[in-house]
Amino acid sequence: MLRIRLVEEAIADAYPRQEMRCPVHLSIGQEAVAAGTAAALARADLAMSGHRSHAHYLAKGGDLRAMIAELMGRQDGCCRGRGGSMHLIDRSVGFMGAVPIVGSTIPIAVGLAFAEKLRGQTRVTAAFLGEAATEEGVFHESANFASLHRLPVLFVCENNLYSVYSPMAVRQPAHREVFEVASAHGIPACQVDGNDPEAVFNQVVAARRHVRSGQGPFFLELKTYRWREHCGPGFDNHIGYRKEAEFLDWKKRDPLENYSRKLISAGLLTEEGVHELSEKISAEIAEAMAFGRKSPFPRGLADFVYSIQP
Amino acid sequence: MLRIRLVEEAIADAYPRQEMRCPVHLSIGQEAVAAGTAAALARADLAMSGHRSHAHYLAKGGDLRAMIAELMGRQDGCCRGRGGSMHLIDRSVGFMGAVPIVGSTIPIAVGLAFAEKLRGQTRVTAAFLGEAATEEGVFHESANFASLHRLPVLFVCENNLYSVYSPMAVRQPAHREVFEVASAHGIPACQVDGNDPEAVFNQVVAARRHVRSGQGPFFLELKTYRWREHCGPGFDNHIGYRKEAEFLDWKKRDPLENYSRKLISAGLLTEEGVHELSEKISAEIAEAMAFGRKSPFPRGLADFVYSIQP
Amino acid sequence: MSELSYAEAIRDGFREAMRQDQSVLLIGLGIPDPKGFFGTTSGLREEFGGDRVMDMPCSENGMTGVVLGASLNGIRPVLNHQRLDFALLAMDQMCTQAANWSYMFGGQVHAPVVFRMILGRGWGQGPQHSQALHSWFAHVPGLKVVLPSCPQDAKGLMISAIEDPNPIVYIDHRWLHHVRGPVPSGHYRTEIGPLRVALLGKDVTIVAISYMVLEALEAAERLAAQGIEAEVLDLRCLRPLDREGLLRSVRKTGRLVAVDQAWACAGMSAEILACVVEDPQTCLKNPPRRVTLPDCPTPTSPALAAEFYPRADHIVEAVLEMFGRSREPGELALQPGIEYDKPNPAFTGPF
Amino acid sequence: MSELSYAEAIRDGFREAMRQDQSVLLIGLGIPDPKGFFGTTSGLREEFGGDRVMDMPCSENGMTGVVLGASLNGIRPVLNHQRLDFALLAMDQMCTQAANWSYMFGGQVHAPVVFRMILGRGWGQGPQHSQALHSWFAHVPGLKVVLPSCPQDAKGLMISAIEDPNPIVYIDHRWLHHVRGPVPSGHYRTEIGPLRVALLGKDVTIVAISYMVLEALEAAERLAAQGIEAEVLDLRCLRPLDREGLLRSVRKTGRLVAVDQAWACAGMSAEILACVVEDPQTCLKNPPRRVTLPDCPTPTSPALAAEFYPRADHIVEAVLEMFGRSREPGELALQPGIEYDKPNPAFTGPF
Ligand SMILES: Cc1ncc(C[n+]2csc(CCOP(=O)(O)OP(=O)(O)O)c2C)c(N)n1
Ligand SMILES: Cc1ncc(C[n+]2csc(CCOP(=O)(O)OP(=O)(O)O)c2C)c(N)n1
Ligand SMILES: [Mg+2]
Ligand SMILES: [Mg+2]
Repeated sequence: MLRIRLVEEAIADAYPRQEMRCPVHLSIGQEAVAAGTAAALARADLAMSGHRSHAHYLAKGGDLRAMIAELMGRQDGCCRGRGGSMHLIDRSVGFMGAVPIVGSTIPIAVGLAFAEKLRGQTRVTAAFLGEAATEEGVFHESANFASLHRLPVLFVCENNLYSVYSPMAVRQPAHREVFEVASAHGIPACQVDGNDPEAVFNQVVAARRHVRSGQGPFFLELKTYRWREHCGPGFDNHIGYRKEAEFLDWKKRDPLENYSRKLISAGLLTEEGVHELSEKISAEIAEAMAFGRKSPFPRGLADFVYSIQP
Repeated sequence: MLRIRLVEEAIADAYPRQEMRCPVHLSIGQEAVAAGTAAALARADLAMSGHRSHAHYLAKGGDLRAMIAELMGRQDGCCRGRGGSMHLIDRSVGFMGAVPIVGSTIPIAVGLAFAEKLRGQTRVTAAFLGEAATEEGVFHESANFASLHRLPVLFVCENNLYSVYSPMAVRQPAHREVFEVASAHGIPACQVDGNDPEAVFNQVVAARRHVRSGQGPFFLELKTYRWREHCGPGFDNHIGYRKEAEFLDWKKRDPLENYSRKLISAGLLTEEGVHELSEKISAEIAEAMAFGRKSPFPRGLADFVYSIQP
Repeated sequence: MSELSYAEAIRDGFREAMRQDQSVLLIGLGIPDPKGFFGTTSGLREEFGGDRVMDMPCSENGMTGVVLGASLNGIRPVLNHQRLDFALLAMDQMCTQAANWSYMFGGQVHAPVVFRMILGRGWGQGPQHSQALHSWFAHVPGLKVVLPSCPQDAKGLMISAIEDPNPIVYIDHRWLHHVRGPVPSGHYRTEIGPLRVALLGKDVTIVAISYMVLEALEAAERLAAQGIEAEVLDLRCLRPLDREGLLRSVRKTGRLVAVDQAWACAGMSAEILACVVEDPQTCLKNPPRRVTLPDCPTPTSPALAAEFYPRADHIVEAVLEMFGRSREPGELALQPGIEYDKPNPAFTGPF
Repeated sequence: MSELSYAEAIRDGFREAMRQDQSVLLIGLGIPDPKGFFGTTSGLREEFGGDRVMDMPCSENGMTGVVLGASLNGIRPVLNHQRLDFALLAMDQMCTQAANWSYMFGGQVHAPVVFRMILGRGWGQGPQHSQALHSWFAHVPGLKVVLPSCPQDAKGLMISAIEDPNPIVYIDHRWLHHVRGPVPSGHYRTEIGPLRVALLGKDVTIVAISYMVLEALEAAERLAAQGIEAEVLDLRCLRPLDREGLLRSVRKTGRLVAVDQAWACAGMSAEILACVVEDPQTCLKNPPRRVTLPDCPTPTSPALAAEFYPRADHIVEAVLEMFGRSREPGELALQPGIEYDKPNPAFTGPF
C-alpha cells in the first residue's frame, strides 16, 4: 500500500513536468483493494484491469521501472512505449493487460480463465473492474458465461461511488446493490470494506479458495473512494460534482494511515520502520524515474502491428 | 389464441408454395403469451418484439392482411415489402416494430417508454423478448436504465427453453432463474405459466397496474414451448436436439385446447361456437391470403432510405 | 484431390486444423447443431468432443472477448457467427481489442483467433441479415481479412487463418456453400495475402470479391464470346491487400472493373480503384468502373432483392461500355423464370 | 456574428436547437459535468434543466437503443460520446438499427437522433482513444455523416443535424475545440450535403476532412509562396457526399490530393479518389494522391505519435511531387521545440 501510494504521489508530482504525456488515473485512497487482493493471490495467478490499473499492476508485482518508462513513452516501457498509462502489462508476474475501454477486459479475463479450465490448469484469474463497468452489458455476458462454465475467475469490483463526475445516483437504481446483480447470475458475491486491507485479504483468500476448488467464479464488491481527480494529478472537489465533506469523511478512512496505525499499536511495526520503508521506496521510485528518463524514445512506428511468431 | 394458431398454421401450409420468401418464426404452442398479454394491455399501449413476432403483432391488433402481404413481399405489406416476416409494424395499434437481431428492440422499447415519461404520457410499453435475449448485454443495460428512471415498461419474456437448437443448459447457469436476473436490477419480476392465458392475463393486469402507477418497470417470465422448428413451417423433433417425449408433454399443455375445454366446461363456450369462430377466422385468413396475392410487388428500390418529413 | 462443396471444404479445414493442434476450439451459437451450421461443422463434435466443438450463450460481444482472452492463453478459438450482422455487437472486442493487442503491448502478446462470419443473401434475409460489411474490417490495421470464393481456398484459408498468430476475419458467403470444386485432401495452407488469378486475360481486369467472383467468371465467358478477354482476379484477401498483384494485372490490361456485393461508398471497391490510380506506373485506357450494390439497405421483397444485387449482366455492361459498345436492349432486365433470391435451385427456405 | 471557439459554437448550436424545440434532449456520460464536456455543454443544464441535459449509465449500446426509441416517440435526442471509440459498442444500434428503421418499415417511422462523437488525438490517447473511424459510418446508407472543421459549421451543422428527421453521425475533433472563428448569432442551419470551398485555387484540389482542413490551409499557404494555387475543399459531409462539388473543382484544377487523418484502406480517402477517377468527364494531369495515417494503430509515446499524424508538410510534399519539384531536404522532419501531441499550446493534460 505504501509503495502504491508513494508511486502514485510521485507520478502526481512529476506529471506537471509534462514528461508523462498520457492520461493517468491514480489510485490514491484505493490502495487497500489492490494490496489486499494481490497479497491473497499466488504469483502464478493471472490478472487484468482497466484504465485505473497502476495499483493492480504494482500489487501483482509488475515492474515499477517498466511502468514509469511506459508513462514516459519510452522504449523500455512495459509496452515499449506503444501503450502508456492505460495499457499496462507484465506477463512475468501474470499481469496480463489493462485497457481503457470500460468493461472490455472483463470478458478477456474470463477468456483467460476459460483457457485455464480447458487446459486443466488451476491458476485463478482476477478481473479488476470499477463499479461503472457493471453497467456495461459485457459485464453481464461475461458473468453469465463464467457462471455457466464455473470458470476460475474472481471479479474484483472497486466501487468508488463515481464514474468520472457521475455519481451512482444517475447510473444505477438506488434500491439494489452492485454485488446483488452479480449474485443473480448465480455467482457467490459479497461486499467488503475496500479500505480495510485485512478484510479484503481475508475475503479474497476465501473467494480464491472457492474459485480454485472448481466451484466457479466469485464476485467481490469493495467500497472505497478516489481522492484525486478522475484523470490527472490534481484534486477536484472544488468543481462541485462531489462534496468536500464526503471527501474528508473518506480521508479519515485512509487505508494506509489506519492500517499502519493498527500495526504500530499491535507492535508489528514502528514509526521508524514506516519511515525507513518510505525512504527505501522513495529511492526505488527515484531510480525508476531516472531509468525512465534515460530510456530512449521508441522507433519503428509500424512494428508489432502483426505478430509473426506462429 | 385461436386466430393466432390458425394464421400460423395457414402460413405453415402456404409456405412450401414459395410465395412467402423470407424466414418465418412461428408461434404455434406459444399463443397464450401473446393473447393473454395483449388482452391486458390498452389499445393505446405500445409494444415491440423480435424475430418471432407474428403472435404479438396479431394480438396487439395488427392488420392481418398487411402482415400476410408483407410475408409475400408485396406493396401493401405492413412495411411495403421492405421488411418481411421479421420486421412487422402497425403503428395504428401501437405495435411499434420488430427486428430479428436478438435483443435489439429491448432498449428501443425502453426508449419509447422513456419518451412517454419525458412527455408526461401514461402509455405502457411492452417489450416482448425470448429467454435468449436475456443473454445479450443490451438486455441488462436496458433493464438497468428502466429501473433507474422507473420507466413505464413491461418486459414480457417468453421462455420456450430453446434458442434455435440450443437448450438452456448450454447458455445459462442451472442454479438461477431468468426472472431472478431481472429482479436483481431492482425490477419486480415473476414467473408465470405461459400456456395458461388466464394466468398470463391476470399477471399482466397486475404488472401493468404497477407500471402505470409510476413505480417503474415489471418483468414477466412466461414458460412455454415452441411446437414447430425454430424457423420455417415444419417440425424438427426428429433431428435430435430435443426429445419427442418433451414435445409430447408440452403438447398436452396446448394452451388453445386446454383453455377452450375449460371455457366449454364452464359453459362459456360451445363446441359449435369454437367451430363457428374457426370458420370465420379461416375465411378472414383466406381473404388475407387473396389480398396479399393480389397486391402488387413494390417498386422503388431506393425509396425510404432517408426520411424527408421534418 | 477430391470434389467437395465449399461447405464441406470449410469443414475439412476445421478438421485438419483440429487434428493438427489440440488447442483449436470451435465455438458459436449452434455450432454443434444437428444441421451442422450449413454443413460446415457436421461430424466435428462426434470426432473432437463437446469440449472442442461447443455452443455458447447469445452474447456476441462477451463471447468475442472470451475467445480473445482464451487466445492469449494457449487456445486457438474460431468464433462462428451465422450472420455477419450479429458480429456488429462485437466491434469493440474485434477492432478496438483484438486488432490492437499485439501492437499496443509492444508485440508481447499474440491473439491467434478467428472470427468467422457468414454473409447472408436472398430469400428475404433483408436489411438485418445480409449486411456485407467486410470493408469495415479491411479498414482496420491489426486484422487480416479473407473471403474465399472457391472450395480449395475455403479450406486452405481456414487452415491458414487458424494457424496464423493474428486475429483473422474469415467471411464465407451463403451462396457459395453448395458450390463444388476440387479440394486437396489432408493439411495444406493457402497463403493469406496473394490474390488468385481466376482467369487470365489481356483486355480488362475484373477484380471481384467472394461470391462475385462467380458472377465475374460468367461475365468473362460472355465477354469472350464478344471477343473481349477479361482477366478475373479473386481478391480473396482484403487485408493485407495484394497491391502488386492488382497492379500487375491492370498494367497489362489497362482497364479496371471492381466488383463487390457491398456498398460502394468508402468500401473495398473504392480502395481497389484508389490503389490502382494512385500508382504512377499504371495508365488506364478508360476510367475505372465499380459494380456494387445500390446505395440502400437490403429490401426483403424478392421483387426488390432481384434488382438489388449486381449480376454478371452488370459486369458485362460495364466492360462493354469501356469498349464503346452499347449493351443489348434489355440486357439488365431480369429473366423470367429465374429465382434471383435463392442460393441454389434446390433451396426451398426457410433460412 | 461573433467570434467564438469551435466548442462554444457547438454549445451555441445546442442552445438554439433546444430553445427552438422543447423535445430536444442532450444525453451522454458526463454531459452535465462541471467541465462541460470540453466546454461544449457548459451552462446548458442551468438553462434547460436536468431533464433535458442528462447523464446516463455507462451502457453505450443500450443507451443508443434508448435514444433511438425515444426518437421514434417524439423526442429529438443527441447522444454524446467523449470518444468515438466508445461508440463502437453501439454499432448494432447505430448501423443495423437506426440507419435501417426508416427503410425497412417502408418510410413509416422517422428516427431524428444525433450520435455525436469526439475524435481524440494526442497526449497519449493511444490506440483506444483516438480511432478515426468516420469512414465506417460513411459506408452505411440511412445515416448522414458530418464532420465540421470551423466554428460556423460546427454550430450550423449541429442545428441541422438535430432538426433533420434522420439519424446523423456528428463528429467533432478534439483539436478543433479551441479554434476560434466567426459564428452567426441566433438560429441558422448549415445544409447537410454540400462541401465547403475553404480556399479557391486553380492548380490542385486538396480535399480535407475535419481537423485536416487546417493543415490543408497551411499547406496551401506554403504552396502559394512557391507559386502553386491550391483549392482547399472542406469535406464537411461524408454522407451524402457532394460528388458534384468534388468533380467541379477537380475538373478545374486537374489534380487531386485527398487528406484524411484516418487509415487509407477502404476509407474515405479512397472514396474521394474513386469517385473522381470513375467520372468520365474528369481528366487528371497526375495520379491522385492520398495523405493519411500510416497503416498502424495509434502509438501512445509522443515520439511515435508525432510521426504518426500527417501534417501540412506531407500535403506540401505530395503536391510538389505532382509538379515535379522535389521537396526540400528535411521537409518532413519534426521541428524541434514543437509539441506535436498537444491540441493547442495552452494544453497541459491530462485529457
Ligand atoms: C466504453 C467506455 N465508455 C466510457 C469511457 C469513459 N470513461 C473512462 S473512465 C470512466 C469511469 C469508469 O468508472 P468506474 O468503472 O467506476 O471506474 P473508476 O474510474 O471509478 O475507477 C469512464 C466513463 C470509457 N473509457 N469507455
Ligand atoms: C444478435 C443475434 N444473435 C444471433 C441471432 C440468431 N438467432 C435468431 S433467433 C435466435 C434464437 C433466439 O432465442 P430466443 O430469444 O429464446 O427466442 P425464440 O426463438 O426461442 O423465440 C437466434 C440465436 C440473431 N438473430 N441475433
Ligand atoms: Mg468508480
Ligand atoms: Mg427461446
